[in-house]
Amino acid sequence: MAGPEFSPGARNLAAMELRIDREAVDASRALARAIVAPISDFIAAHSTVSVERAVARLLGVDGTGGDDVPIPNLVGERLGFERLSTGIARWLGAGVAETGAAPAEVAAKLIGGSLHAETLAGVPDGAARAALAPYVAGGLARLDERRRERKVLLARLPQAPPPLLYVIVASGNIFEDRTAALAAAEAGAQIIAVIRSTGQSLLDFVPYGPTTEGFGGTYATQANFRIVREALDEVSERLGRYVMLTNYASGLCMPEIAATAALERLDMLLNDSMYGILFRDINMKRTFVDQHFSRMLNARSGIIINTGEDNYLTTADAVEQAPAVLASQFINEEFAHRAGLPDEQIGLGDAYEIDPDREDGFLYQLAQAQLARQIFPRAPLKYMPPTKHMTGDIFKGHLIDAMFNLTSVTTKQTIHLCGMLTEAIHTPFLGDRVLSIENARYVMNTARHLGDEIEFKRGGIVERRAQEVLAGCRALLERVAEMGLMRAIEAGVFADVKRPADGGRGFEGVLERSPSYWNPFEEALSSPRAASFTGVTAS
Amino acid sequence: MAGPEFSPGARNLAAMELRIDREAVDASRALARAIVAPISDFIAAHSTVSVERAVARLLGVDGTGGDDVPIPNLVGERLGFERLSTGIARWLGAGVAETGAAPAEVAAKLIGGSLHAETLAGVPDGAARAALAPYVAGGLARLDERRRERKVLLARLPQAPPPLLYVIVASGNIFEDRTAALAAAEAGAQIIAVIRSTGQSLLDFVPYGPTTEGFGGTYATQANFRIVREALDEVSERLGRYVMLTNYASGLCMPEIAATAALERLDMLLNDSMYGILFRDINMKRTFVDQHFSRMLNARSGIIINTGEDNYLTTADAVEQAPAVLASQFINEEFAHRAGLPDEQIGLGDAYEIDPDREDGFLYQLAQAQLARQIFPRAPLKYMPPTKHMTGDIFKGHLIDAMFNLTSVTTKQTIHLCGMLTEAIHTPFLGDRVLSIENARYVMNTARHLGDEIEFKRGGIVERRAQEVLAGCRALLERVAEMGLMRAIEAGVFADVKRPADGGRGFEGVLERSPSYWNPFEEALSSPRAASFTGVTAS
Amino acid sequence: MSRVVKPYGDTLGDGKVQLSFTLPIDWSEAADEAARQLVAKMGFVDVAVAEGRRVASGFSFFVVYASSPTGVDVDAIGAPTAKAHVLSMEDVDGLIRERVGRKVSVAGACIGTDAHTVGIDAILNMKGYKGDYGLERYKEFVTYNLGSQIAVEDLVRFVKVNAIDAVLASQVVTQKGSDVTNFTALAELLEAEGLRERVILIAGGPRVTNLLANELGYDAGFGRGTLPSDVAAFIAQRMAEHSAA
Amino acid sequence: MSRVVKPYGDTLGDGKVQLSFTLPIDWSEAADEAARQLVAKMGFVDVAVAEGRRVASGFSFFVVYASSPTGVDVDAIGAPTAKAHVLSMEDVDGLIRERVGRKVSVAGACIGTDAHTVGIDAILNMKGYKGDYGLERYKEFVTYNLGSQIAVEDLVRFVKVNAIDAVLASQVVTQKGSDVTNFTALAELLEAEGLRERVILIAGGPRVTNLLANELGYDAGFGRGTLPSDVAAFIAQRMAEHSAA
Ligand code: B12
Ligand code: B12
Ligand SMILES: Cc1ncc(COP(=O)(O)O)c(C=O)c1O
Ligand SMILES: Cc1ncc(COP(=O)(O)O)c(C=O)c1O
Repeated sequence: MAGPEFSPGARNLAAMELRIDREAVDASRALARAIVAPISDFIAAHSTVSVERAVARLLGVDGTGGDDVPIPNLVGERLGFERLSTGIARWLGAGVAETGAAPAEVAAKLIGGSLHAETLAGVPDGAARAALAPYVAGGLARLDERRRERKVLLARLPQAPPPLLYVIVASGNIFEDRTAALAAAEAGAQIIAVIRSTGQSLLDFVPYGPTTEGFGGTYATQANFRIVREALDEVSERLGRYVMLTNYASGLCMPEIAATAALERLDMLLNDSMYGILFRDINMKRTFVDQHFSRMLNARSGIIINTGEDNYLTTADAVEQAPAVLASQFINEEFAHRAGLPDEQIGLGDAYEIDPDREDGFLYQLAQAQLARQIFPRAPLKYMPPTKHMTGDIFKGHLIDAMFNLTSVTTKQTIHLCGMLTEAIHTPFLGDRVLSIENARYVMNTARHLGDEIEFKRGGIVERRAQEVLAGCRALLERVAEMGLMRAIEAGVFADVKRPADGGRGFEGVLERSPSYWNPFEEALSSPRAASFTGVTAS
Repeated sequence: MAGPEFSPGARNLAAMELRIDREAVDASRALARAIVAPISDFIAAHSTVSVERAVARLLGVDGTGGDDVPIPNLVGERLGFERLSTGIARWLGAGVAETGAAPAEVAAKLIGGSLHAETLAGVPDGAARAALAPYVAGGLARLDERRRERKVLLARLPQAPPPLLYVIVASGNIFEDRTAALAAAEAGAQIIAVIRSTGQSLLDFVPYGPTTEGFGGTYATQANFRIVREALDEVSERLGRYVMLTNYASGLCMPEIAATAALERLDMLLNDSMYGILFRDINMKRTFVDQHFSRMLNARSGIIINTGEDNYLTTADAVEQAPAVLASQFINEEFAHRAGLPDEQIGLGDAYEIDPDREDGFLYQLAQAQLARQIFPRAPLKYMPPTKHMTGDIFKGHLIDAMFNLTSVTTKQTIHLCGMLTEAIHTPFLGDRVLSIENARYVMNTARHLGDEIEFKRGGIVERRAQEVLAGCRALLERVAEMGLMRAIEAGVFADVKRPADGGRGFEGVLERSPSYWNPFEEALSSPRAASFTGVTAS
Repeated sequence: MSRVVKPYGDTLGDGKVQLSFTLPIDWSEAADEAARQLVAKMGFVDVAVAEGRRVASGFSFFVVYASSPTGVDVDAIGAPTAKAHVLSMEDVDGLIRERVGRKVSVAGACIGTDAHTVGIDAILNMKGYKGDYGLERYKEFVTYNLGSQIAVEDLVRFVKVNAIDAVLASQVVTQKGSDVTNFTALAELLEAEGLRERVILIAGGPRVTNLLANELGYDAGFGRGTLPSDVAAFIAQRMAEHSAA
Repeated sequence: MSRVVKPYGDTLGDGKVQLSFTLPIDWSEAADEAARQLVAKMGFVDVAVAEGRRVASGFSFFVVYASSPTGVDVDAIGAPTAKAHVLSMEDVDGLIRERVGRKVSVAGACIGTDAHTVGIDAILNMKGYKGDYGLERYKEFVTYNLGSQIAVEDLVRFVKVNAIDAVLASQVVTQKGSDVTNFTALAELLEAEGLRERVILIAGGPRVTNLLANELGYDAGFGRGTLPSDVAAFIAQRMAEHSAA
């Protein structure tokens, strides 16, 4: 059921084809495969505390215990690394077999102390697995049910054609965020991102319940997901078009957030295979293992992932970083395919971050956006707005956003993050969001078919720039393939940041799988699909 | 000395050629010639009070008499229509012959009553002409001197390349206007238009001295011209680039304003062959005669005329009116050639007035702008900003202006009137003007070479639209040629306004030339050039 | 009952407002501080100067965000509109036929030196505005459109000679209060000529509000986005009342 | 001597200001009037609501132009800047060599949960900002860049252990006053640890002004567009004074 419910638009590329070196594209894909393959082997041999907690959540374990520590964390701690290395499912299954109670109760008993891990050690694996089987089936059924709901809603309440207008709400209070989300939807937003508080990505647990505080956003919690999802479902009915919801997975809890997002029918998740490593100093092994399982869950629940290439551009020069962005897109694509994500669910990122005062900067942006469009024709590309060069001059900023909007509609991007004229000042006000949506709607309407009307001069600035970026990307991937991805990151090849393989946050939560390791959901989700998809790109 | 000092830019058209029907273009030009020819005959047989007053001014007659009536008007009244029909020059010449005094003194004597027209009647034409000859030479010399000054300044203080950024100042007080003009120039403006008060175009005299009142602008007076010209000359030196000055000729005093503008070295003048008729209900015969002589003066003084086609678009639907705009451009071009204006001095008008909420409106604008660019390759096209659809939403307005700026740089327009985000609210504030100039500078820089980079799809929306406009224009001109221009205007063919041939303002000021009519400046200015220029277009 | 509201940024009651303005001083960090203090003196709090820069010698431009402690009671505001509950063209004609019993004569003009006729034309011409027919299209109106730049004297003379029922004056140029000046001149001259009581006097233009018009002694005022039918309905209902009385 | 200035529209002293804001009410003509009255209550005159429209159920957006009677005395404003008269990199190093006689240690961090390191990196990294070299490039500075999301406690411990001379704290996220909270926490903890006197304490970030920093008990504050050399010069001169004393 590979995301046919999404129509990232059978994009008409006929119009504005740039001549690019197809051989370089295929070579880059092959390189990405070579780069990711060894990481996959590492992933296959490891798990993390967050992966295991996600498994528990899918089995219905939720809630918090003493001083607000989430039950999944308490169970994990109670079992300890040793036992977790065989998989949390095995222990919960044993508990079910032993007590006949549901996994949630088993978890409670374990924490409460009325049930001891020692006693469960005796339960034979076979019995544990058998006992857990119905709950595993139940968990998968819930994911599939949410996905079916989305499919039905999308069929009945079709979205307006892409670029899909995406705005953030970030008041720091989930209830104000809900108000903001509804207003934005009415104004024409098709995707709402609820921004989480600074620092959440460094928490090794998922906060619980509705939250009304945070800086630059409020927490990503299952309750907050539900509050906004329900509000958006209502407004979707009222507007006659389905309004999507998204949040962030990246961080120390990628698998758990992927699980809760699936349960609350989020439609997209920020989920990058390297962002946490490079931009949050999260341990690379932890991130690689976490992103894989979280993406398997995304795949099954029909959630479109959004990758974070824009981050390369906010910290360094956008013109220089263009090849790195493309290289990262190839790597993200490969990791995604291996987790079973079809192209239609891979929202590769890019951003409009070239210095607005650079002559012909707009042509460079066109070149890069069109290049991505041609190299990833079926991917719902995620196009980020100008941010770094936005200043307190909201009038100039509004214009830079307009040129970004024009680039997006002309190159047929799919997921369009609306730029805010107040980007340099504050998280968006309700009025800012309206102005930014109106900006996109005006520009995209008045220039709707520009992309179908024009062709680029052969050998002109635009075409030469595209060639140059592609060549640079290939060279970069060759270097990485030689060194190996982990060594490359240690050496600071990406975004000029060096991260030691065994340093960074969350390394302690990486588990080597014991031979008897068992993760029933991974089993269920590693259908032939994953394989077949890597196949797809080969062809 | 046909305006080689201007570089409307040896525009590189290679890039973005639209395929248009060359035959239709030539046919339209031929039709324009056929339409204007009979009007030329009419013009040749008539003069107007304003033409005669302009002659007086060129001979040095200036100042005001009792209750502020300008001396040129007083002389005209004193002589009366009967005598004026032989040309005011003849009488001033006779006066000079009789008294040996300069024309200004002669005028004073005539008004004061110390000299009587009756006595002058006796002076033989030959004597009158001979006596006036040195003053005629002096008048022409002043015009040529101003032009030489401009030429030198432009060579020493070259302008930035087109589109030349043009802004208006309209505080209603010439001294605030000067402040505004200087600030605008520093911000990057290359042309300053001092807007005159509402209603001046209906005055049958040119106000005198510096003025600090008016609505929507202050009066066009020779003193006001000088005040701003001097300030701009200073700032031009400071900035190292020549800043141009412009005002309006159209109205009841086209020839006089052309004369004073020439004397104060204005660089451009709004001067349309039909605007006064259609949009100010000024008698058509008056306008035709006035525009011709005023344009002869513009030609000699190297002043670029700006025509007013934008007015068709502010009063009716811009998509429907496109053919009328093009037709008017052909007619204005023909009238201009007949007055001796070279293409380099003919700033034909167009405007960005298509409904911003119309899908693909931007493509229509591109089509029309590019069409004009190709049909009038050497003309310094004057591109007017969106005005009609501007609202109190300054944020949206700023974006519409941005798309206009993009169209202008892409189609290589020459004279670019910067749109104001506050267009719907008030005459521009100093800050509004800065934002609007920054808008143009940002967009034109970031998309500088877009026009050289793209080609339009054959048979696409843009190309089809251009064909359609051209065809419509040809059909319209055919109709007008059949009816004759005066009848066509009476029938309301242009802008849906009907104007009777002998109705409207200023008709009483139209004079049939007596056989002995004499206008020494007309004589001097009707060099073979005029002819040769109509020739040019034929080729 | 009262409901006081404040500007809304991203939280109810935060009072957030955006301001921009130019100051006639050269830019410096001190200029930013001057802008901050100025906005604070205006009564705002949490003043943040988001942008401050030189725009020309002697001039600086600022973009400021701040919170206003001021609120307004929205329930205390009577709807300040002259727009009667909407009537169709047929209803208007019907109303006039029944209650007035004769055709109603309407004269419109863009007065003073104002030449912006698009607005008044939108109200009077057949074609109308935004798909809403103009007064000329109504059976029961006899409409005269005097056009642009009509001196107040000429308009009043016309009203007298043609025994006009409703006088429609348009003003689009508002610089230096030219609109108020001309509107006032018209009202006073009608008064002086003893015609004021006899006519329904209506002002219109982008800056006109019904409140302003009333202050100037007009029966009604119509602003931005007025539809001809709004005006037609108002005239018909007033005429009906008059005849009733 | 005093020079009072007001906002400038197109005429000296006209006091023209542009405002925009959202009100939590549905749009209607009454809403426009509410906006007008609100701005009038704020103390503005000649209030013109240029735009008023519905943006969502329960919310309306307004663009307003008005005149403010308020002026500010620009001569009463001391330049609120910590930017010493500019010194070249050589001058700074020279000053330290001569007047301090030892290398100066500098520690910078983006404190709290703030991860916006671009700003502090611009000040510290070799590369610098806008062609102006960062502190690492100076011979006489020993620079430590602790990076992002550094807890105040960790920063203070580092300062103690390494006997740091100048502490540079960055805050870019300002929502809900998180910047002020973190800056204050740092100042207080240094105080508590008895380190405050020993160090030069500097705050920075897009919203920071020198005035604010001083209020928070910092030696200096640097905001938008700061260049590394501004900071280097300030530190060098303070160190020079200290050593002098
Ligand atoms: C079109 C236009 C012109 C055209 C006018 C053509 C014509 N025949 O009308 C031309 C090019 C000739 C022109 C010239 C000038 N214009 Co002009 N023009 C405009 C423009 C772009 C649009 C006005 C318009 O047509 N609006 C559309 C109509 C439908 O809206 P409306 O007038 O508001 O009418 C509606 C309502 O107000 C109401 N209404 C209006 N009148 C009445 C009357 C009654 C009785 C009723 C019931 C209702 C009613 O109903 C209408 C339908 O809803 C505006 C800017 C803008 N975008 O608003 C500038 C503008 C009005 N012009 C302006 C000025 C200053 C001038 C000039 C002096 C110079 C210049 N700067 O261009 C000259 C002088 C003209 C003169 N002597 O008056 C200024 C006025 C500034 C001010 N506030 O004082 C404006 C705002 C532009 C600017 N920012 O400088 N202009
Ligand atoms: C780049 C960026 C990011 C990057 C940061 C990468 C990195 N490694 O720094 C990424 C993508 C990771 C990011 C994430 C987030 N960001 Co962010 N981000 C920005 C952005 C676009 C630019 C900031 C920047 O780099 N400016 C360039 C530098 C050079 O300027 P500067 O920081 O002002 O520094 C100068 C001066 O201030 C001074 N200075 C600064 N610090 C110091 C320190 C000292 C001691 C001295 C002397 C001087 C000094 O010197 C510098 C050079 O002149 C701004 C928007 C904008 N255009 O400003 C938003 C912005 C800062 N981010 C914001 C937010 C809310 C976030 C997020 C919470 C979610 C979101 N909305 O994106 C997350 C959370 C991150 C976290 N945990 O803190 C908000 C903050 C709102 C507020 N006022 O509270 C902003 C304003 C965007 C917005 N409108 O929502 N962001
Ligand atoms: C891929 C990705 N994940 C997560 C985030 C959110 O950042 P944080 O880690 O601060 O929550 C971002 C924002 O830049 C991102 O690009
Ligand atoms: C050709 C032309 N002349 C003159 C004017 C100035 O108008 P007015 O007659 O009101 O001075 C305009 C403005 O639209 C114009 O286009």
